[in-house]
Amino acid sequence: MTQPFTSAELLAIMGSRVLRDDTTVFAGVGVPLLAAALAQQRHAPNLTMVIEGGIIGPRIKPGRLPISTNEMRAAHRAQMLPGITDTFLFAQRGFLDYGFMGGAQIDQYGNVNTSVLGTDYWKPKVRLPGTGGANDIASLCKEVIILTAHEKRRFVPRVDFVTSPAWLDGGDARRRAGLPFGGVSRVVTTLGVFGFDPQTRRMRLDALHPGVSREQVREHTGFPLLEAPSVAVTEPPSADELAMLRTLDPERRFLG
Amino acid sequence: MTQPFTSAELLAIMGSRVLRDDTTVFAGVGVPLLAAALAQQRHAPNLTMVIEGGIIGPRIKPGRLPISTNEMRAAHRAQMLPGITDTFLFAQRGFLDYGFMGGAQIDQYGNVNTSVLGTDYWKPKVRLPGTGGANDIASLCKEVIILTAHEKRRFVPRVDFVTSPAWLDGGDARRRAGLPFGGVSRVVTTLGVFGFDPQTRRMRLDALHPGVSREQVREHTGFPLLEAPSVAVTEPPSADELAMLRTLDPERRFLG
Amino acid sequence: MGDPALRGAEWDFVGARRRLEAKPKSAGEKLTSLDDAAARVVDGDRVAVGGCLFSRTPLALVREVLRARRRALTLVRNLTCTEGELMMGAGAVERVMTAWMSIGLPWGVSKVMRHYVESGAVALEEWSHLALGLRFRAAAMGVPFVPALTMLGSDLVAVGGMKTVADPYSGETLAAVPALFPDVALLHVHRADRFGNCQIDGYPHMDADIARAAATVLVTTEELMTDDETRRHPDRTVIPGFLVDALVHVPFGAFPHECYGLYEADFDHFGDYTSSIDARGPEAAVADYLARYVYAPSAWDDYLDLFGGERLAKQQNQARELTQ
Amino acid sequence: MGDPALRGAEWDFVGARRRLEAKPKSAGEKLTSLDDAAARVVDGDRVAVGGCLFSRTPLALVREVLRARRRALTLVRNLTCTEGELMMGAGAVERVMTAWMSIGLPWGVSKVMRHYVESGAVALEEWSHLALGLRFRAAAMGVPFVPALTMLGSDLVAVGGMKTVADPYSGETLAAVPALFPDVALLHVHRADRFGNCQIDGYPHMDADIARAAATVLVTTEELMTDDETRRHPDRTVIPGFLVDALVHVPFGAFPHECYGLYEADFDHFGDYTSSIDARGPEAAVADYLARYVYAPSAWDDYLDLFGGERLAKQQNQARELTQ
Repeated sequence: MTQPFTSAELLAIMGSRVLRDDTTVFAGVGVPLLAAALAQQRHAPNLTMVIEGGIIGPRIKPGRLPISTNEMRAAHRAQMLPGITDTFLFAQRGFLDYGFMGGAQIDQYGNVNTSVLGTDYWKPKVRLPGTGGANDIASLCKEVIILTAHEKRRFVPRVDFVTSPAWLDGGDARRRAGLPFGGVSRVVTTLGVFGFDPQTRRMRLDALHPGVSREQVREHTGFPLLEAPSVAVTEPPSADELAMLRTLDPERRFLG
Repeated sequence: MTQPFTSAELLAIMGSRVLRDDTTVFAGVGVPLLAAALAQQRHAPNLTMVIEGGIIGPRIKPGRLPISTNEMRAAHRAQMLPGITDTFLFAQRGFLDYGFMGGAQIDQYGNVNTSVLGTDYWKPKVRLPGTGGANDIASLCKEVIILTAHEKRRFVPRVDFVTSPAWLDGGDARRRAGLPFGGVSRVVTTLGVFGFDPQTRRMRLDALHPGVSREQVREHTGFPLLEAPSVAVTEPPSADELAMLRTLDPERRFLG
Repeated sequence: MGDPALRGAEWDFVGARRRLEAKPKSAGEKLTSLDDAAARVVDGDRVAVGGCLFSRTPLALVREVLRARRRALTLVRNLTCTEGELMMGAGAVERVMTAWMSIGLPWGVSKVMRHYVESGAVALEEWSHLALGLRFRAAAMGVPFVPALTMLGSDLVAVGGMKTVADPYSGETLAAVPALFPDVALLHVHRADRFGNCQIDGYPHMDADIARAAATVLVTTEELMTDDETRRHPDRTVIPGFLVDALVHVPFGAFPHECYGLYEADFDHFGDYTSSIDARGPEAAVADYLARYVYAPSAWDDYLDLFGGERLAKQQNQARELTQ
Repeated sequence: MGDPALRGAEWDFVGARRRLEAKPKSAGEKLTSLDDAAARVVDGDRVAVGGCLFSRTPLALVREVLRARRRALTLVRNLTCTEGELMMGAGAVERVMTAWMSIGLPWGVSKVMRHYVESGAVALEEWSHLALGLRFRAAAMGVPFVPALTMLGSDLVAVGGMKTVADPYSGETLAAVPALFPDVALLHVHRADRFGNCQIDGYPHMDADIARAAATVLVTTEELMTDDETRRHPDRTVIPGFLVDALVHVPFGAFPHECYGLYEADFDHFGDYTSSIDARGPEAAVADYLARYVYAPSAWDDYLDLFGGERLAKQQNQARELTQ
């Protein structure tokens, strides 16, 4: 891609557009937090950011972006600090409209792995840091949006380990597993925007970013993708969006 | 009785003697609170009073004794105000050594009724105020002490309604009902001190207050009482105990 | 007792969550008037009232609900005091869920409660203090029940229809305290900003759980704080703005009940009220009280004028003395 | 995985309660020294560590446990950071129960964690953030489990052996998150009085639940407050003195991790540490770090001297700037 923006900028802007006003969003540090902050500044002034470290309504300080969800930078000018467990319980009760996620592996049903690579959990080839709050966000938010670089090694037919459940084996598997709420609604990648077929819950190409072809997407995806009846093309990041986003991370700590 | 003290003073002093140092006690307003405060001043300086309104470690202000468990007088100079539910959860976890109780009816297994007189709960002859925290104290404290005036209408064979469970139908009924902890250990009345037979869990006369006869006790008790192998006589309230107690309630709001 | 379908709604965690999902959760303005706030209470609602006994009772909101002549309400409150008596006397409630109801030791067993409950006009459903607290907490957590070790073995189990659950690990039987999702929560707090972020001093009672449990949350506040004040003390916030539907600035909003640190309850007023009940009987005395304190004064300030500034100042001084 | 009897002890609410019942719950003096406090940790203990990631970690206590050469510990912490790496490198832990382990985004996946876990030297048992939080909360409530809607359907269920439970009201299947009763809790707080009443500023993390869940509670505090200060702000107290076994006054007791409002985490120190790991490998680098920061300086002040007053002051200024 030759547009004058980075992959991280693209993801942050596409992510921000999903967020409606008068809602709440679970935002992890990095790109998700920037997406939420951008939405708040642009079109969703009454959006509340919630950070899993136990932080509600912070005002992120440009140039002092947080590194973790449990630190003073994340809590800057917050409205409430309810503690970690209670923060997730807000989500379980139904107060969290959106959650953002990423992951080392994502499969065709939107399940995410951030735990282990390899087939034996107790003898992993690669031990990853683990779920943190991702499993809870995937289980409890009304709607989950995955933001990720689009790479073949990441988009696998079946994740080695389901850390964060989306649609599990598809169909009504999620409901049957005891998860009556939520689910991954959208996967926003560096190549396009994806949804899930309402019946099979298999991943479906909904829109391509400008200049990206279906072939490119297939080439970078490790499983067969469905396609929406009419695949749209996303509106590229506007100059306005880019300018606002860049003031949030002037040191480009997360914008690449 | 001709001793120079009131029934309330007797109960408060007998109650205070039960409390050991380095323990915690759930103290309701009135006589129980006075018993706890007296113990703290006399022999248990490291006793912590807990009040069900969500109050830990208050310093009761003489002359401004609380009327309810949920008011500023009860919270005076408290060390912590954890909220009602969390306060009872301390008891459920096992942090509360003692609980004091009273009641409109007490039966031979120590069960207490503070809900309704009459046999139909939904059409009561007399509707009483209800359990408040009494049921929880009876269910959750390590040891429960009943403080009460000794009257025949109060000491009934079977309470009309089990608001607060002690030994239920006796034997291991309490354990079988799902209450593995606690139970009423002592009933301190205006006539004597009572325990429970370890097998049958029926009420047993352990000690008489000075000048009280077995006959007097039987006459004021609506069910047959067991007797300890040797029935003791309690030490009467000392001048010292009375003096200390009276400074706590100079207006004699609860001391009668 | 009662309609089982209606009871099921108390612990229907899926339905309760869908209600929240369908609702905006705005970080925006929440300030409004008392009548606009109270208009969100409708006949038949399960109404949870914050505070406890005569502490931090949202009396301005209760009064407004009574002025709107609501009917067939279910009142849920752990320790129920004069607000419950007024709701009974006004014919607003058909059911009260509580652990205890009266005013306090010096005023004896509530004659108003006895009158309406013993006559069958109002059903009093009794739960233990902890169990009712856990009912709010289970709802706040978004689950249909929490296990507990209380109420078991007692006759209270049958009253409310509480079930048991086997611990899947040890096999032990525990109480399964069912969630209670109120339709509306009425709360009174010390400080809130215009976006509905609320802070409480002193004992927190169960207000935070009730706010999370309810479908609609109405709040009155003693003090209106700025956004900056909220953000300077975020660790004091106990209710986040996004779940508050309406906020009204009402100083003395719990009077003649107390507000920790700000004013003590007016025990003399309670005494006059119960003397009138003793003299005239529950129905007539409460009707008279409602006429004078609820229906006649249209604004809250008019209501406070019935007590007079001197009395309010005295109660403020006593609160300061007790908490400093 | 592991001894089922040992696992059963995690959620044995009856045994956990009996331990508390057998213990004095004193309102008296709790002040002692770091080594006296840490002596209450014994080999094989399940140790819950307060704070979260690099926030309010009780590093002075962790250091003292390592200096006492404890072995076969199970470390429980929601987000595990450098303290977990040091415990692994020192051979103190055989099992870590956590939701996430590394330092933070800029320092990548923990090489120390990978080394010890991939080699099988340490078992890493993963629970979701909320599930682990609820494990502490269930224990704090004195029950063997709490129902929840999280972790279901994921492969995490099998890792920790979590079971499900049927809601006795609706029949729905929920996660039955098992209680976790630690043998010891290590906590660091902002203020405590000598009787062990503790107050925390900023985010509370899970310390209050952990304190209620554990059989033994060891606390370090930045500031020692008077009894009068506690009683002037009782609504700030989050841990009551009667459950605290030992209290030590340790300013900067979480450094180089952060303490809300008082000092920011020392990111440069983290960078130097991970550079050393990159250069020398996990075992050698951590051994060297332990020698310099844990085993050599006997007193906490000697440890702080390794950082120097200027660096401490800088971190203090940054914290002030971020929280005011």
